Amino acid sequence: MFEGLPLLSLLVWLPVLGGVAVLLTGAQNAERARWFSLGIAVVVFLLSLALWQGFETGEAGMQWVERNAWIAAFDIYYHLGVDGISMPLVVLTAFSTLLVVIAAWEVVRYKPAQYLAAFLIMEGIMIGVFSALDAILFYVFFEAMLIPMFLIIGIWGGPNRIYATVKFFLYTFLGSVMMLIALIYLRIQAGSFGITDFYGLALPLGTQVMIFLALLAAFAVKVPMFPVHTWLPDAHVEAPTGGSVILAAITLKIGGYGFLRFSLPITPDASLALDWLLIGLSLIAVVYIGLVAMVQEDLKKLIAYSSIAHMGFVTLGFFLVFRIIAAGGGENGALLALEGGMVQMISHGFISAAMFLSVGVLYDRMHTRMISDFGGVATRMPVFAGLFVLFAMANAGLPGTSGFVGEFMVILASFQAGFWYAAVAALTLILGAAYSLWMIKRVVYGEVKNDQVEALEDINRRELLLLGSLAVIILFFGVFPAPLIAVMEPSLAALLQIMVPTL
Amino acid sequence: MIELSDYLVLSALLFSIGMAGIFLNRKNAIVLLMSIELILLAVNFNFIAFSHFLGDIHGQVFVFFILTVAAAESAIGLAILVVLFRNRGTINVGDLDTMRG
Amino acid sequence: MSELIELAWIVAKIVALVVPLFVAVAYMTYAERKVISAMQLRRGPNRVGWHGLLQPIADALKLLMKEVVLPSNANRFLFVLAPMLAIMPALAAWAVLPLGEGIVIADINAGLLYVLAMTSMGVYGIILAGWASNSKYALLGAMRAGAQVVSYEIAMGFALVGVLMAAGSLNMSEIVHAQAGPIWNWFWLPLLPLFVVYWISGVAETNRLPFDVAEGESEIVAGFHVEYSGMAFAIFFLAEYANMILISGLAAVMFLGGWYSPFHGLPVLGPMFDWVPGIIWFCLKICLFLFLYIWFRATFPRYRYDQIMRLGWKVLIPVTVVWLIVVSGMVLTEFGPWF
Amino acid sequence: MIESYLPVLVFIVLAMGIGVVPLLAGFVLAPRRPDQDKLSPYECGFEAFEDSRMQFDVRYYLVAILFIIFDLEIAFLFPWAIVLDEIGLFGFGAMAVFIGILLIGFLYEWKKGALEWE
Amino acid sequence: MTFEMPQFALAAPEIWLGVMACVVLVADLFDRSKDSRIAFFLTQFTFVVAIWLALSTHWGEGVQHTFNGMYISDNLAGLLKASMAALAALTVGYSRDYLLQRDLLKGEFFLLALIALLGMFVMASAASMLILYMGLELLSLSLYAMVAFDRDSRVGSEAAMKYFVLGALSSGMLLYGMSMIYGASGSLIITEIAATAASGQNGLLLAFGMTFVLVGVAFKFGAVPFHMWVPDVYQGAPTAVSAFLGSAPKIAALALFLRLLVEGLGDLHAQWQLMAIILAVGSLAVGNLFALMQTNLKRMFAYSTISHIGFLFLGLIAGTDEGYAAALFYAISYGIMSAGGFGMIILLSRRGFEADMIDDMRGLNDRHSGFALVMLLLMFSMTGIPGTVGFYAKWMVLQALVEAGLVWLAVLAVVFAVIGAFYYLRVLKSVYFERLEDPMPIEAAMGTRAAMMGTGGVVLLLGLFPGALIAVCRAAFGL
Repeated sequence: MFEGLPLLSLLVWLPVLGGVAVLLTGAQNAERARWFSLGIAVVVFLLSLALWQGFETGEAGMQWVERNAWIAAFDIYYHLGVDGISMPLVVLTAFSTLLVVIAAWEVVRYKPAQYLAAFLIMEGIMIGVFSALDAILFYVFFEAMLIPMFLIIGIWGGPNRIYATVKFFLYTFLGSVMMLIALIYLRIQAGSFGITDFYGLALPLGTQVMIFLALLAAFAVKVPMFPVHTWLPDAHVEAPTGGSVILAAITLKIGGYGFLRFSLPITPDASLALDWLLIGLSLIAVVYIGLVAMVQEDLKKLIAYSSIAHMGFVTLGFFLVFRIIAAGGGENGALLALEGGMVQMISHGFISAAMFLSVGVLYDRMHTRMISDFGGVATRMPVFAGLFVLFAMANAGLPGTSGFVGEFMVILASFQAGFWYAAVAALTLILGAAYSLWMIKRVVYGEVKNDQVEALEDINRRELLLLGSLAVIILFFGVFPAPLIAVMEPSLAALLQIMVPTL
Repeated sequence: MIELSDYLVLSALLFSIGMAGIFLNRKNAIVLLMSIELILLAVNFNFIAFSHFLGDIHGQVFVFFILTVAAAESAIGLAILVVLFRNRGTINVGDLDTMRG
Repeated sequence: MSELIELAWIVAKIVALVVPLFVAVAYMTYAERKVISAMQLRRGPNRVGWHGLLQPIADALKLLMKEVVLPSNANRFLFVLAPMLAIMPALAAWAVLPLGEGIVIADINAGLLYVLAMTSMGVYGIILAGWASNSKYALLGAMRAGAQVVSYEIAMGFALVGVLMAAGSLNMSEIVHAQAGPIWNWFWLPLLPLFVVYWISGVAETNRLPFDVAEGESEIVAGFHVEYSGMAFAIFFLAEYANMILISGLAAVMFLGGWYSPFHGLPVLGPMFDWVPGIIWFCLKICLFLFLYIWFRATFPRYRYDQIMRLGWKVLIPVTVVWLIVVSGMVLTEFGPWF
Repeated sequence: MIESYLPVLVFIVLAMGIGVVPLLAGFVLAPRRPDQDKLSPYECGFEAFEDSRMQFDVRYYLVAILFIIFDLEIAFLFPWAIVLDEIGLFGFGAMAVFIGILLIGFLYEWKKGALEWE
Repeated sequence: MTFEMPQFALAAPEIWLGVMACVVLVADLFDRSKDSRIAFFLTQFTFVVAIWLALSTHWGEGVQHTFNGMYISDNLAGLLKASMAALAALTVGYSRDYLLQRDLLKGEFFLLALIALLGMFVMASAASMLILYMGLELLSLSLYAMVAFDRDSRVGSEAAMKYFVLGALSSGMLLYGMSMIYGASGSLIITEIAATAASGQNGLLLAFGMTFVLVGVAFKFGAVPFHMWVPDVYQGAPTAVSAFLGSAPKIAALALFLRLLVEGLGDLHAQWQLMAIILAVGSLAVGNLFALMQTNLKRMFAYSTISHIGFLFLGLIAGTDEGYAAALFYAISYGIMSAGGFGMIILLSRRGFEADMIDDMRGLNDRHSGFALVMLLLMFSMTGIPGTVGFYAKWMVLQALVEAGLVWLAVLAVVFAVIGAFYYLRVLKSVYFERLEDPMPIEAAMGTRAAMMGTGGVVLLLGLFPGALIAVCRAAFGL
């Protein structure tokens, strides 16, 4: 039914233009802006489902491809397409934005039209990042993303928002301009800006390393990897709920996606040569940041650090591939690691969104995020408490939730690389459980701590819809991840072929 | 016989004096205008010398244009100076420091 | 050695020119007083010598014996330099003026340019004198005189351009040659407006009545040379009269056919006057203009300063520019006997 | 060529001399009895009460500027005028444009009152 | 003596501007209205027609010379002229409101703008050093006068004096260099100079002249270490003039560079490259670092201009046609951004309130979210964020650098670009993050508002579809 449509273009431009329309029409009338935004978000989400529905599972190549001349002088094309790696992320983006729009409903009072428009525009740009197949087009989306996020944090953020948003901006900008130079260099070598045209390049190792490092600068900041992660806690703490959700659920994934789309296939030799670095940093993220999360006083900071730790898992999965093969793990083992990383990304998208929304629910009522201010929430908000506990457990990797699947796959794969990798990685389960459960204990259970908690009301229907739907998805993928894996497997296998041609 | 290089040296000297006048002078803005004229004079000297030794008339034509432009330039320069004096009551170069940073 | 002789010859020629010129200046003052007195039905100077003929010499001697006051606060160097700058161009311009066929001290190609350069220098003398005296009257007078001189210089310059177009040369002798022929062949006829403008400008340039507000006694005492006395004053005086003669000479050369007789080239009348040397015709023409100077002085009331400036800028310059266009049209169409 | 300018040079030098000699004569022959009042600047008998190098009307400055402009134009007209009959219509046209612009500038001054004296 | 009749039609844009300058002058003399509206509209009409004339005369007609080889008509000239005229139209459009509010509106302003543009046009088509110089002076003299346009402004006259002295000095340097080049090549015609440069004769003299020329050009650009005048002039001049000054003349300076150093002395590229690198890196460093410290927005823009000039120089340093095209694109896009930036200051200012401090931008989002958005686009464009035209400018320069093998310069450039981001963000911080309790309404005429919105639209539109402009910039160099 959608075959003839340029579905990806619609997914990119409908929210962008919709956002502009919201800006134009909703400036005076907040109610109109909300309904209008909701309508667009719903349509976009439905379109993304249509994208999935029309997606040929089992195909490794790009689908829904659109290719039009854009900057003819440099052979740059408006080239969109999705494969098994990017398609789930597109759907995730559309879904998260829908959540954000609903979550903002009565909560955002200052310039709601601008707020909603920023998210809609952000949505279009992020879908553009995931579906761009031209390096410059990718870069344009990649960087343009900064603009709405800069404003979201800066305008609707907390007291320290300006410091946070400028730090966020500069970190990301510095990382990405290095990537730009690398892309330009690649174009000169390949004679085209097509991302897939970069794959076959036989570059000397030294050059590859330079390019790899330049790309790393961009993606490591986005992921974020230790030690360039420091912007993330600041940004998360200061960002409004919606901003945190999008940051955690989508923009972090762009870093991971970048590794899959650029670093690994374009500079496989350098990836191999430097995998020790990436694995090391990932393990540090998993363990050290996990420990850091444990001592946080601020709910959002805690979740932010836990995000970093979980994303460490993702990069660990990606870069373990070479070790697994070296250790004789074969194609299956390597694929398992990649898939684990991907599943972890998707799952973390849902879980972190759920966690941040939950914190948002609390914050809207209490106007504090300090763990010490809470206690005994369960007695006043039983429904919320149930959901919150579920999300926390998912975050800790409880079996039966989607959080478990990805972590388990990566740990399983890491065993094939060596026991110690697995052992250190498995620490995350313990650490994750530790900080999640301790947080739950302090916030949800126990005595009602103060009058404010006493006065809490349970979540309304809107909030229930948000959190409930997330809970359903998390549980669904927890027990039945197969469709997700089926979608991404061919593409990841093809990627593996490029990374390690000897297989 | 006067060689080409003699003219060039003279013109370089004039040019340097003009430069020095602009950069060393901290007192009177009129001196700046005079220094500029000196620089243009050096240039004219160069052009005429080259023109003569190359046997090519165009250099001298150029000099005519430079002369004209120099006249217009000093007219505008003086006008600005007058405005400056009216606003400040001084044409001391050292006093031109309201804007900083 | 030959260079020395050549130099001596040049100096001799210059002396031969300058001495009569001084005499002319001296008797110009005498003539001026006599003519004006005649016009006003007075007798004029008549005590010193026969009919007062020695009067100019007496005046000169008197000025020579007067003290030269160097006012306090005056810039001494400039104060002394100013009169020299006034007299020098008035004399030096004569170098290129042909008095007759081939009678010229320096027959240079850029003659007219040289004349223009020299006459332009006169204004320095005025400004310096006013500035150096450190007196309000002098300064004011100098400013006025300076502004007036430069204003009329433009009109004069334009008028000269017309002459150049007609003659096609900067060489003064060539300009005269281009006018060879009877009186209607001279440039005054085709260039009549320019001739008139030139003449008015000439009068104004020399700060003569009716354009003498710069030194108008009733307004600012004596203008730029109020502080000058004795010989220094005499030099200014000398310069003014030398300038008048120079302007007249230039007018004769450029508009009235220089040394040519009014009947030159005519069938019968021409040969009849062949015996008269060209220099005589030239002197006659100068006398004619000098008489006009005196006549103006005797008859015209003085203009106000704003009227002078208006005349210069708003009347004379437009007239010359318009006529320049007409002349260039005539040149391009090779109109009449002149072009 | 250049030699024909020698008389001019000599004349200029002599003319300067003619300026100097009478002046020297005046200094030598005339009496010198300066006194305070004689040396003070003439202001109709009043004491000079300020420095005479005062500011003067800006219009003098304007005239000077206008003079520079016009005199320069005339300097350009000179060579053109001499060869006018040789350069033909093109030369005429070029200068016509030039003079046209000059006239517009003149008109501008006129209308702006730069030529007015009260 | 006979003259070869030149092809006047090739100089149609210049002739048009010259004639219209006279017409505007005369028309304004007889215009009794208080706001010189005849002059204004005539001027804008002239600009628009000039754009059309420039393109129709020069674009796609191949390379033609006339006026005895002193005038060149090629694609480059067409593009330069069209963009300069467009920017002039934009900035003059902004200036009207500003001047009107301050009783500065006189027909002379428009006349000066026209003559300045004429000078720029002449530079763009110059094929002889003489013509180049004439164009340059026509431009410079007009600009000096424009800077001093507010006769009662203390800073204005000071700025004008500084601009004049240093401008005249740089002209002197340029001329001195030209005289050396003339001495070395025996000709004023650029192509003949190029032939001498290629033959390697008189190399020393030529190199000597080239150095001076480069210094002169750097002065005109405002590249470090010849940048001292830029901040003072931008700050001191009336904002309307700063806007004019910051846009089209930059393209003219580029024209000067391209005609003289690229077309004339392109064979000495290896020699001027090193000097240009020093200029570029110095400009990037000084411009960005000093901009960080500014509180005055105009002054900040001035330092940011210096840093942008550094970036533009990088394109020239590459020494390839790609690089020159990149520099051209950079100059044009920077002109638009700069015009927009100053336009915003004009828009927010009113009589007695110049709105030229960064703090004056506070709460703009509360005052008018549309203008806030435009400011956002402008600032991000100057930073070089995609989605705005500024990105493609930087990207093209970087690409040219990388292609020329100067990767280290590219890296240096982007590092400075990131530093630069910081102060643009500071402006946006004021615009968006600092809220006003009781926001003042914006008093600006409809025309100014429309122009502002249009500028933002252009920045965005070119940010999304830069292909056409990139293509013409490259076509100007035969790519």
